Amino acid sequence: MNKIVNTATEATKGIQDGMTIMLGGFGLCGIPENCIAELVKMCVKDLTCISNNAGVDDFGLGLLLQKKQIRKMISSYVGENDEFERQMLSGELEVDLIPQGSLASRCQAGGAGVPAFYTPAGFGTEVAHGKEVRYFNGKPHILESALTADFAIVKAWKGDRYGNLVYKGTARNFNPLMAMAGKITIAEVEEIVEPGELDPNFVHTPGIFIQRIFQGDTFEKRIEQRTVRQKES
Amino acid sequence: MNKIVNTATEATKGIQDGMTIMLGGFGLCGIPENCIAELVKMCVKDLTCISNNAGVDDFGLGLLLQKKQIRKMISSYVGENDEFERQMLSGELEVDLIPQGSLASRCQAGGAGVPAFYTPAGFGTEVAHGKEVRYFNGKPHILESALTADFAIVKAWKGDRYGNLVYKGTARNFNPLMAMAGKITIAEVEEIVEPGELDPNFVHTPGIFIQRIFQGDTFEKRIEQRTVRQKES
Amino acid sequence: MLDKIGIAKRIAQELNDGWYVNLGIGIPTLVANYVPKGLNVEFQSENGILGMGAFPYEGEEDADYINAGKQTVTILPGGSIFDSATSFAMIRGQHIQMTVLGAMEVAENGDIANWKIPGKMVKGMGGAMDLVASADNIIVAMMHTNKRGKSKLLKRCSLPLTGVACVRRIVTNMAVLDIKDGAFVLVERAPGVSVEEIQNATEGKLVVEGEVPEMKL
Amino acid sequence: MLDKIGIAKRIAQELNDGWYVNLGIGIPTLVANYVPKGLNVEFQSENGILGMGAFPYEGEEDADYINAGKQTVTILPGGSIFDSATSFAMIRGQHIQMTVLGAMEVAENGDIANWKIPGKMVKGMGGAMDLVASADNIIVAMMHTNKRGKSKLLKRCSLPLTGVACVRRIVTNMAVLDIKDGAFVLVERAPGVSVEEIQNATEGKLVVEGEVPEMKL
Repeated sequence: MNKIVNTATEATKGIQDGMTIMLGGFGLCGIPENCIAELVKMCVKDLTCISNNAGVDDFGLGLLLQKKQIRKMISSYVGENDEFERQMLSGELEVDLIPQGSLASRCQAGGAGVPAFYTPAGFGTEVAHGKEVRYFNGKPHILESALTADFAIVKAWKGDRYGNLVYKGTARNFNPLMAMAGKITIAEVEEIVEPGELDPNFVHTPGIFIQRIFQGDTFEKRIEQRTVRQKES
Repeated sequence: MNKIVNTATEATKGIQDGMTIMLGGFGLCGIPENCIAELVKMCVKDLTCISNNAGVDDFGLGLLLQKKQIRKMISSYVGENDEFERQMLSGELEVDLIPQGSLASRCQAGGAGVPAFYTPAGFGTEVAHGKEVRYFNGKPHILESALTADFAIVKAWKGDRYGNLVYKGTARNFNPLMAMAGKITIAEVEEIVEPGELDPNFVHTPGIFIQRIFQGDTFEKRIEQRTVRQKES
Repeated sequence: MLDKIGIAKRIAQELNDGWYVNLGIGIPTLVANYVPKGLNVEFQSENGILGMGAFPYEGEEDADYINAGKQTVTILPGGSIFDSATSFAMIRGQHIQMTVLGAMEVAENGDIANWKIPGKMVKGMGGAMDLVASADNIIVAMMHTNKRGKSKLLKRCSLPLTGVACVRRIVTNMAVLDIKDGAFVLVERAPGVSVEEIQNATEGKLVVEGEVPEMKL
Repeated sequence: MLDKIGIAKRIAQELNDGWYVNLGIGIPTLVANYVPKGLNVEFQSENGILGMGAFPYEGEEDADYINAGKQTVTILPGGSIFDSATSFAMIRGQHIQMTVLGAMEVAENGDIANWKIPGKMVKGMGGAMDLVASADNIIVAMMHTNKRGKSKLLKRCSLPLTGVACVRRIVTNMAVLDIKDGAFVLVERAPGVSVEEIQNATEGKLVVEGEVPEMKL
């Protein structure tokens, strides 16, 4: 098996106007920056993007928002992006806000062939509008459906040509879940390693979920909130 | 946090007649042998055991079946245990056979606070009797409910006093899922290590799911089907 | 009257040994700084950390280690990292013993609103809806009144809800209150704050039973 | 007439480069030995392995590395290990391109029975129900008739079902047949086996279109 492609251009081949794209990451942590830059270059538009956040004004998915390439966002939290809020409040951008845990589980369900499941999150709120309510053990739950995507784009730390991936720290977040839910899943990694270098016991995403993998050119890995403490002298 | 107990006796304290117990393992691989031996010693009875298999006649859960300590088994495959088949066909033992993937997902759902989900597995078969059928994308699915247990007992390779676990090879199987689904979860491990020795990036079961952990006295790790090839000379 | 740190200190008294705790953004985050000595408590961040530690030393910050507030953090020995589905399995599956979060409004029946002001501000619910729908022990940390002096403890929430009848306890700059039988039950007064002042700042039904003690911080 | 190895060899011709394949216990397991040269195929075992390799050398067997048939196995470079839920996510989520399993009965509409003989034998369905309910490309490997010479390709299954209308292709010791529009469509004959012999050994509706080629092994 050799799923390695050489560039983000090759990796994103086939992404077209109007498609649904999942993108891993939490805030700016663990986002597929190289593919996002490529999507900007491609000028692909009318995208439905499924991503926990929408980046910031000038990084991450914010770059696609600036260029108005996104028709609809499916996210849980968009508080860091003023342009997003503006487009949403003005009605230019369609937005489906869903609870973070439901978002994670809906992607996982999509990848796992589970079409729907019940969750307590969102009962009695706007999120429940139009959704079936059912009681289990006396507690109300709503029916949530699986999410899938034409393309899922994830960012990992290391990967091999079989598509096996490991993530570093909290850059894991939604990546392993979305990796499962793409009809085609693209992985951009900081380092391609030889098969066998990743311990099979500690692979985070088995290669079966990945169709294309490439080593990103550069990773800015911008920090959103740099919080530090001083060393005591 | 210190969840270490010294013995299987201490670890299994509180397990009583009539309780529901989940036990990790696939065949004889990754089963909590020390706790099973303890359950035999305790003579606790009328148990409902949730476990993918039922061991063999003289090892694993077979030991509890011999002593008639199990009232009901919830499993997916029991083909390796003659005593099991005898008790089931004679009606002494109540048996709920469920598809292996549904079993895995039902345990995971139990641990994850998802009360029910839809799966295609078992539609049109005995497994679907009495269960809701619903079509998604034109395909029939049945509604399966979450499984939980009074105690879940899992077997891991290494663990620390926080309850963090790593498994070795295919001894992982149902263990991480059942670990999530016990009201009290007991982990028996081959080796207790110091906090920090397990790389946080590669912990299989975060300690939050574990209430008690101990280092097992002995692990026989019996092989069910020893298949080998000869070295070419 | 407490400041934000005072509120955090008071909430820290709610902690018990061996608990796993999820702290929301803002005042709740401060609670981690005031864990009573001798208590072992683990903090969960819903983006995928258990055993969250202090901020990194300057120069040691790593973009791959952040908390749910997107702040750079460290991880303690004995901690672990996991994906978002596993994280919310912990939350939805009630493996977390205490959840602290901020609110824009709380109603006397325990409803909470904290994610949206229609037409004005929409940040999204993040993990808050999962947290409040799942946990038994939801503590709200907030100011008793908003910037215009209006009560945030209401008969009914006016904003879109985050969760229904889920708040157990509220710690404000003025008081500790429990939700019980459709009312705010006054548990403690902030130092120097009278029952009458609390009454005046509370729009929802306030129940005062006997002598109400002053907080000890 | 083929033996078990012949059946396995014929099924191996169904493989395509880059496929992930789940092999059941028995004849299906043998398919792994006959992967055409030059094809990269990965075998999944539902107990949690991708990239399953050969049996270990004598003395190197490890109780912690088994396949779904409980046999000691090895794992290849580029393989991975995962829990049972992830394993069935691969299966249910249709990430596996081909599934080969045994059967006691197959019906002309594609129903399959392979897990239970009421009152006599109950081994359980294991992962078979998940596999047949999910995959598009289900291939059954079995003898055309049972030990008493009765056809296993029936109008209707007499035994409790494993799955409904799910089998795509059947490879027996006598023939290759596809399920199409409620019938067994004869695709190939085993070497030296006539259409008439296959017809006689098939209880369900058999469709024979034109000249039926002999298998090439």
